[in-house]
Amino acid sequence: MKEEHKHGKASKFGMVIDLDKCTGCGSCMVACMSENNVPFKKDETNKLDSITWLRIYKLTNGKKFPETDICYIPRPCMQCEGDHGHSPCVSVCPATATDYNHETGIVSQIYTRCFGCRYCMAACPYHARYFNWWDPVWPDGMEKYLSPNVSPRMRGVVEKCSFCFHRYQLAKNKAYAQGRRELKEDEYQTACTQACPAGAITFGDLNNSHHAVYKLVKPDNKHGGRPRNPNAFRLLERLGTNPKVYYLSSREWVRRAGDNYIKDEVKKEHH
Amino acid sequence: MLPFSFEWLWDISHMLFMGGLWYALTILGLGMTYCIIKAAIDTSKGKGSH
Amino acid sequence: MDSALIPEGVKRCSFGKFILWIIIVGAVLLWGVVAMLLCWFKGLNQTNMNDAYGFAMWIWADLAVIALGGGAFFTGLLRYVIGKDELKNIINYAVLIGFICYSSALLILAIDIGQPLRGWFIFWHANVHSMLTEVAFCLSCYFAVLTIEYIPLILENRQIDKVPFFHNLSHNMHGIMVIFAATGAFLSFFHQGSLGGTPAVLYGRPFAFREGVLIWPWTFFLFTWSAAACGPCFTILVTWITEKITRKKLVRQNVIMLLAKIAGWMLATYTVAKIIDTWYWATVTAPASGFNFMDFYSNNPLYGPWILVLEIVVCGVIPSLILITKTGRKSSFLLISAVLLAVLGACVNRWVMVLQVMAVPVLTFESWFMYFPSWQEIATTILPVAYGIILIMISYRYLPIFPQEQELEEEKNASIFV
Amino acid sequence: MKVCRRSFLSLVIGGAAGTTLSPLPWKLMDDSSIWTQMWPWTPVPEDGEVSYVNTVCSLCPGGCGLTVRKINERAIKIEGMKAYPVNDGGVCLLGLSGLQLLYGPTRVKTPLKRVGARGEGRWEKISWEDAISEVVKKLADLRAKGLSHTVGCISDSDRGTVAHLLGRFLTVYGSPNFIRTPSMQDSYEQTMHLMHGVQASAGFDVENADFILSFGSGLIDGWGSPVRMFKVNSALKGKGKLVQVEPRLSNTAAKSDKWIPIKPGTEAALALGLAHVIIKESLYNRDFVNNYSFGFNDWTDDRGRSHKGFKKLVLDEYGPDDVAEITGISDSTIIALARSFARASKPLAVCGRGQGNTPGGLSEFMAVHALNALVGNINKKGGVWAVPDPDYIRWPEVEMDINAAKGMQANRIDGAGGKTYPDSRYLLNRFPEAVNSGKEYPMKALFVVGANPVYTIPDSKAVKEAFDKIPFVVSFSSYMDETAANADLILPNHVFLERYEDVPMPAGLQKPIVGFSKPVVKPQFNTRHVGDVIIQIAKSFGGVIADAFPWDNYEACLQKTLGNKWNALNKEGFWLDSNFMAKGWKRAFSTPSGKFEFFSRAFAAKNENLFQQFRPVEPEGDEGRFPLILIPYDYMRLASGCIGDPPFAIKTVEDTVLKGDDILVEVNPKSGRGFREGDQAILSTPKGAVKVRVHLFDGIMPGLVAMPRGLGHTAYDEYLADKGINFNELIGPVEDPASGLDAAWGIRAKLTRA
Repeated sequence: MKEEHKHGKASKFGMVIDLDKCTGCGSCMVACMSENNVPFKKDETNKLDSITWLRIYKLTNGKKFPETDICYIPRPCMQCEGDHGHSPCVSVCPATATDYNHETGIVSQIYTRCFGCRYCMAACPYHARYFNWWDPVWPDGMEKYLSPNVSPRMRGVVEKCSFCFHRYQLAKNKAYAQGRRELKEDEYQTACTQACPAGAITFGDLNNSHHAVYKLVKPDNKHGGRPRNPNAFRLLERLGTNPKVYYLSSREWVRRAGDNYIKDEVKKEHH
Repeated sequence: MLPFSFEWLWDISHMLFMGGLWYALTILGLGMTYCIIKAAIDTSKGKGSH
Repeated sequence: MDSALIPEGVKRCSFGKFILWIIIVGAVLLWGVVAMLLCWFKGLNQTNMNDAYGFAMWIWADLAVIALGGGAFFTGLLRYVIGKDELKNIINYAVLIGFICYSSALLILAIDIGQPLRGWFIFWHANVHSMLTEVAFCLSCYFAVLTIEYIPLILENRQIDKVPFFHNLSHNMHGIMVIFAATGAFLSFFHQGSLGGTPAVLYGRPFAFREGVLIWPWTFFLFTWSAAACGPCFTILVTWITEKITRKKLVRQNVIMLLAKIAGWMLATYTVAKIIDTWYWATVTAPASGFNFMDFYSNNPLYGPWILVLEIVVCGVIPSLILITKTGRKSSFLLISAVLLAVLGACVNRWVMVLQVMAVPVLTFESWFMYFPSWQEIATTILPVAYGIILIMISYRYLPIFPQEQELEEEKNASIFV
Repeated sequence: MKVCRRSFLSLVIGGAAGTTLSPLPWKLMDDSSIWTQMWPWTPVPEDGEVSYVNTVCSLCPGGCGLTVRKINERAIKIEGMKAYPVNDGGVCLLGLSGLQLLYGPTRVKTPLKRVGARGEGRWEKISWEDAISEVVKKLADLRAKGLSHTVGCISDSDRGTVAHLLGRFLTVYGSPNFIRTPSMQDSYEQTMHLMHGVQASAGFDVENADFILSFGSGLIDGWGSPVRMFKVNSALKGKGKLVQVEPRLSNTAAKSDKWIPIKPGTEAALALGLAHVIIKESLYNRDFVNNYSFGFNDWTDDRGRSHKGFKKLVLDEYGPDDVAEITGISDSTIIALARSFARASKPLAVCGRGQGNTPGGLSEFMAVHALNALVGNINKKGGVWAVPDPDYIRWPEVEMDINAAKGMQANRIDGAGGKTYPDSRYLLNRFPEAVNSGKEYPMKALFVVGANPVYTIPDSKAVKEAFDKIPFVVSFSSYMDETAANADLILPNHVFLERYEDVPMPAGLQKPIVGFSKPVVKPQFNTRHVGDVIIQIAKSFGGVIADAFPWDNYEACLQKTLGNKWNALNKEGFWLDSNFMAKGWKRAFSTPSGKFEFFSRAFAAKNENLFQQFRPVEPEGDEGRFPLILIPYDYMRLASGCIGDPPFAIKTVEDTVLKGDDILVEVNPKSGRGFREGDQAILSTPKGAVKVRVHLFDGIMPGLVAMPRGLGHTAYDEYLADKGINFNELIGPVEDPASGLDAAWGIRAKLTRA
């Protein structure tokens, strides 16, 4: 493994979110929105038409007072690898508007190619994909803060978290200009990782054993990147989507909430 | 759809899929062309006049 | 002018009455058109769809009309390729119904997509691995086939037929119809199947996901099969309705019987296959993703096991039993009930495979998603029905759709005079 | 006829076929899709040169360092400043949304003068010169009539050059009525004053504590400097413990190692109960208690009266079973908690409910601080530090004329520092009542700077009434907030991204830091720095008032004030006294005894029963009529201070908090019987009744209703206004008998079907 990436092997960017540290404060959501020119509208309380590339879910353990517990789970796009890039959404897109980048492991979305059939949304079990039901409208003057690195989307297309792919491109350009082919770990970080005040998010290359993400979860890259850290888990592991977003929690009920289990089934912890 | 759109790959999936498609389209196209040409010829021969 | 266009030897209602009905149905059509324009100009915020319900009523309507339009390809296959000659007496109507269904499906798709002006990207930038691409290609090609099959019928209009070229063209097209029909059957097989594959390849959605053979999930075959079974049932149903409205026998009962019998056996075998598929899914596929069977049918206000019973027993087993038995087919009431149930069954199946798929929560911390369509969605879904009725009215009035109509009419008159 | 039809048909069909085969439809198809890809109404952000500007955030008392990314002259993204001592790269969602405040529709773009009725929203644009001369005319008029003391100023801070300019102006003009908006800072300052004998803020060395016992402080819900506290919480994992005492499962409670639900308002009793166990089991720090404290043992005052010492008092009155009875926490839990607290190597007890936006009862603060004293964790690593204000503002003493001197002799309108509350500095909670009753004197003019009292002060109705009574209200707000909307004149300040300003002392930090805001972009509108406006007003007066302001403008004043720090601040963005160490125990206490005082002698004489017979601050209202108790809760995603949530922030609010325009209140399913999730209800308190929705939540103690703070704005833009209910409409202040500060933590309430 170690040797492979040293020779410029493909990266597999992934994220580890420590749920023990995550406070559900919402910084990641806003960092994402302002980095990626995500629009907003007057009423955003219907979460089913509110575009949040990164959404924080609030989980409860379902127990009565005072045994109750809650936990927040930030959910960006999982950048599913599926089986060799056969992520649930990529293979279904009829117009090749979303693609699995084998160089980075990132699932892209081409807004100008998408014609809005929403098949990918039906395919995504994480509800990580969002449709522009409305034309984006910024109040007069507010379009001044729009970033040129991410194009604002038009009505009628699907959008989603890109792991701030433009930051990867900018970092890559910078590195090339300096005559380097490889990126250092801190050169490419997503906006949410950077903003998280609790330091709960770690981002890096899961194929690189020197990167913090690798050390945190110890992915079994021969088996779709299954985590070997017993406190690490992925959402809906059993579906075989092989997400590149991992969660850490010391609490059993939180880890168990990450997946479905049939009645009376005992969770098999990954050794 | 055509070999010069950039999604095109000369792989088995494309050959089977697009092969099937173009095969069907060809049959329909040729079928219709045949009918039209034959109808034109027939008409010039005076067939079908009541 | 009007009477000159009506086929020879048949009686039609007065032109005034005809126009009156066109206006009435046209009003409904207009309502749909308004909703359609709203969707196009204001966007899909006019619907009650949302990020959990990216696929909703329209996709169901699409799948349902395509399944029911399957009568055209299957009857065509039986008539032209397999050689069931009697079916020539109903094939025209089957083609017309198919044409309506498929054009409606295409129209609904054009409304359903967020960027209709880019709709052609599905062809140009085709991703051959997507079931939807296959659907789009085969659907449009098959629609071309249906058009080709419908054209000769138009050319047989009394006035058009007088033009020698058109007469010849119609004649020639009839001549090689077997080739078109065979191509149509081939295309239909794939797009009906691909529609079945559309939900079943969603391996992130355990309610829909099915295993299969090679690239095709089992529902690929099930959908084709059910379209072949329920499509002809729909043809029979619409024929019966048309007969009731026109107060005339239009197709001989033996033709209906034959089609019903074939459809019955298709439905029976389909139902058996569907039961096996459901059983395997419930006991092997879904549990592998951590889902209990009842997870899909509880904790929500609508979807319970009743829907499975409705689809498989009430709309599968019962109509199959009626249609495969001679006594069942002979009773007009049972026959019509059976085809009605079969049609309903196809609709329920498509509903479940679209809307229930969206409704079932997959993440453990989400709950069921419920949805009710907006009036714009309802209006645009009714639009094709109105359009279909109008097209049938016009076609029935001016085209020789029912070859047996004249002789049946004469027989009836004769019997009166006897 | 026949030919005609034939040619017509041919024409139509041929035409159709011809058009189809021509390139025209294909071209149209292509062009129309290209058009959809660049619809003229979808903005295309302009690209340009990238640059970064460092500044400091002043949207909340947290004082985080920010790095703003710019493209040409446009600020496009706010990020946390790396290596900044407060937040080191992290940033909260309000700071991240800062550009929406800068470019947003809520900005007041030019000076405005009211033309309609108050709050009607009809304004006339006026020039800065007219606006300033109007203020000067009014003030000069009042001063001439000897009414200079009837002019007040409400500000969110009393630190830094802007606050000092305001204070200086009031002094030289002749009014004692500079009022800082209330927060836990008031209670902590008073605790420091009484127990340490110093004027200082409480700083918490949370980074080095290994056992944090929080009495309802929302350590990760926005208490103190929020980003710093997040970092502390993360660093604590595996290294130390956090115990949260609170009736509701807040985020802090959920993230703590142990959540101990407590009957609200009884926190002081718990602190004293813990003290009981610590003293009884001799777990306290003998060195500190014996050598550096006063009042632990029984003592006799100057007049020879004997008083119970802290030890006897808690041993007599606060046995674990008594406290269990009061707090609802089992005695075994109390004993275990006391032991683990006292045995930890760096235990730290903190209080100030939620984000600390309300001061709270003094007994509670002193009881909790007594715990820190018992374990000797004062002015020590991992403990509570008394942090004096950075003293870089050294302006010459003002020279007062006779008018000023006379005005300054008047009593403060809020009674702070008066006979009843000699140790309190500001009591804004008493202001509405004082104005409405007119007992002291009528207020004639009011400046509001960096504050939004109409929204943030409890009993909104009374606040509104008080504002209506003041004939001349001037708001310096950058945004059309509730106070600005109810003002007569708005003199809009630059927003923090457009101005220079020193931002001293982030809340709760144990080291003196001065942050430095500097303009990231040029002022976007016709606004002026409030510092400049004050200087200009002063100069217009001439005489001693003008003389007190010898600077040309604010920037000159700031540069002069900061002196040799100016360059460092400009470069680094902050100035940190890295040599600062809290004073050792020998020199730390300036109390009459020179020691840490469990009882301040002077204070104890008046407040004998402060700890003696614990009586919780009773919530207002009759239990029979109002069976439930309404408590507020603070939540990072809702800014509840003077700044309202910008669109991005409000977008993150969950649908269990806000749905449509309806606020959801949390109720335990046990107390919410008969209500289903999301049901509409009427929530009433003695202060009023509002429509809410019910959110059934197991994490809240039965008998309570919890409502988030930060909603119910009536001003601002359509993204915030009219959403939910302002908690302050439902609660009134409860005066703490010892300090006069607002000690209300809740109010009796009733939930009925809508």
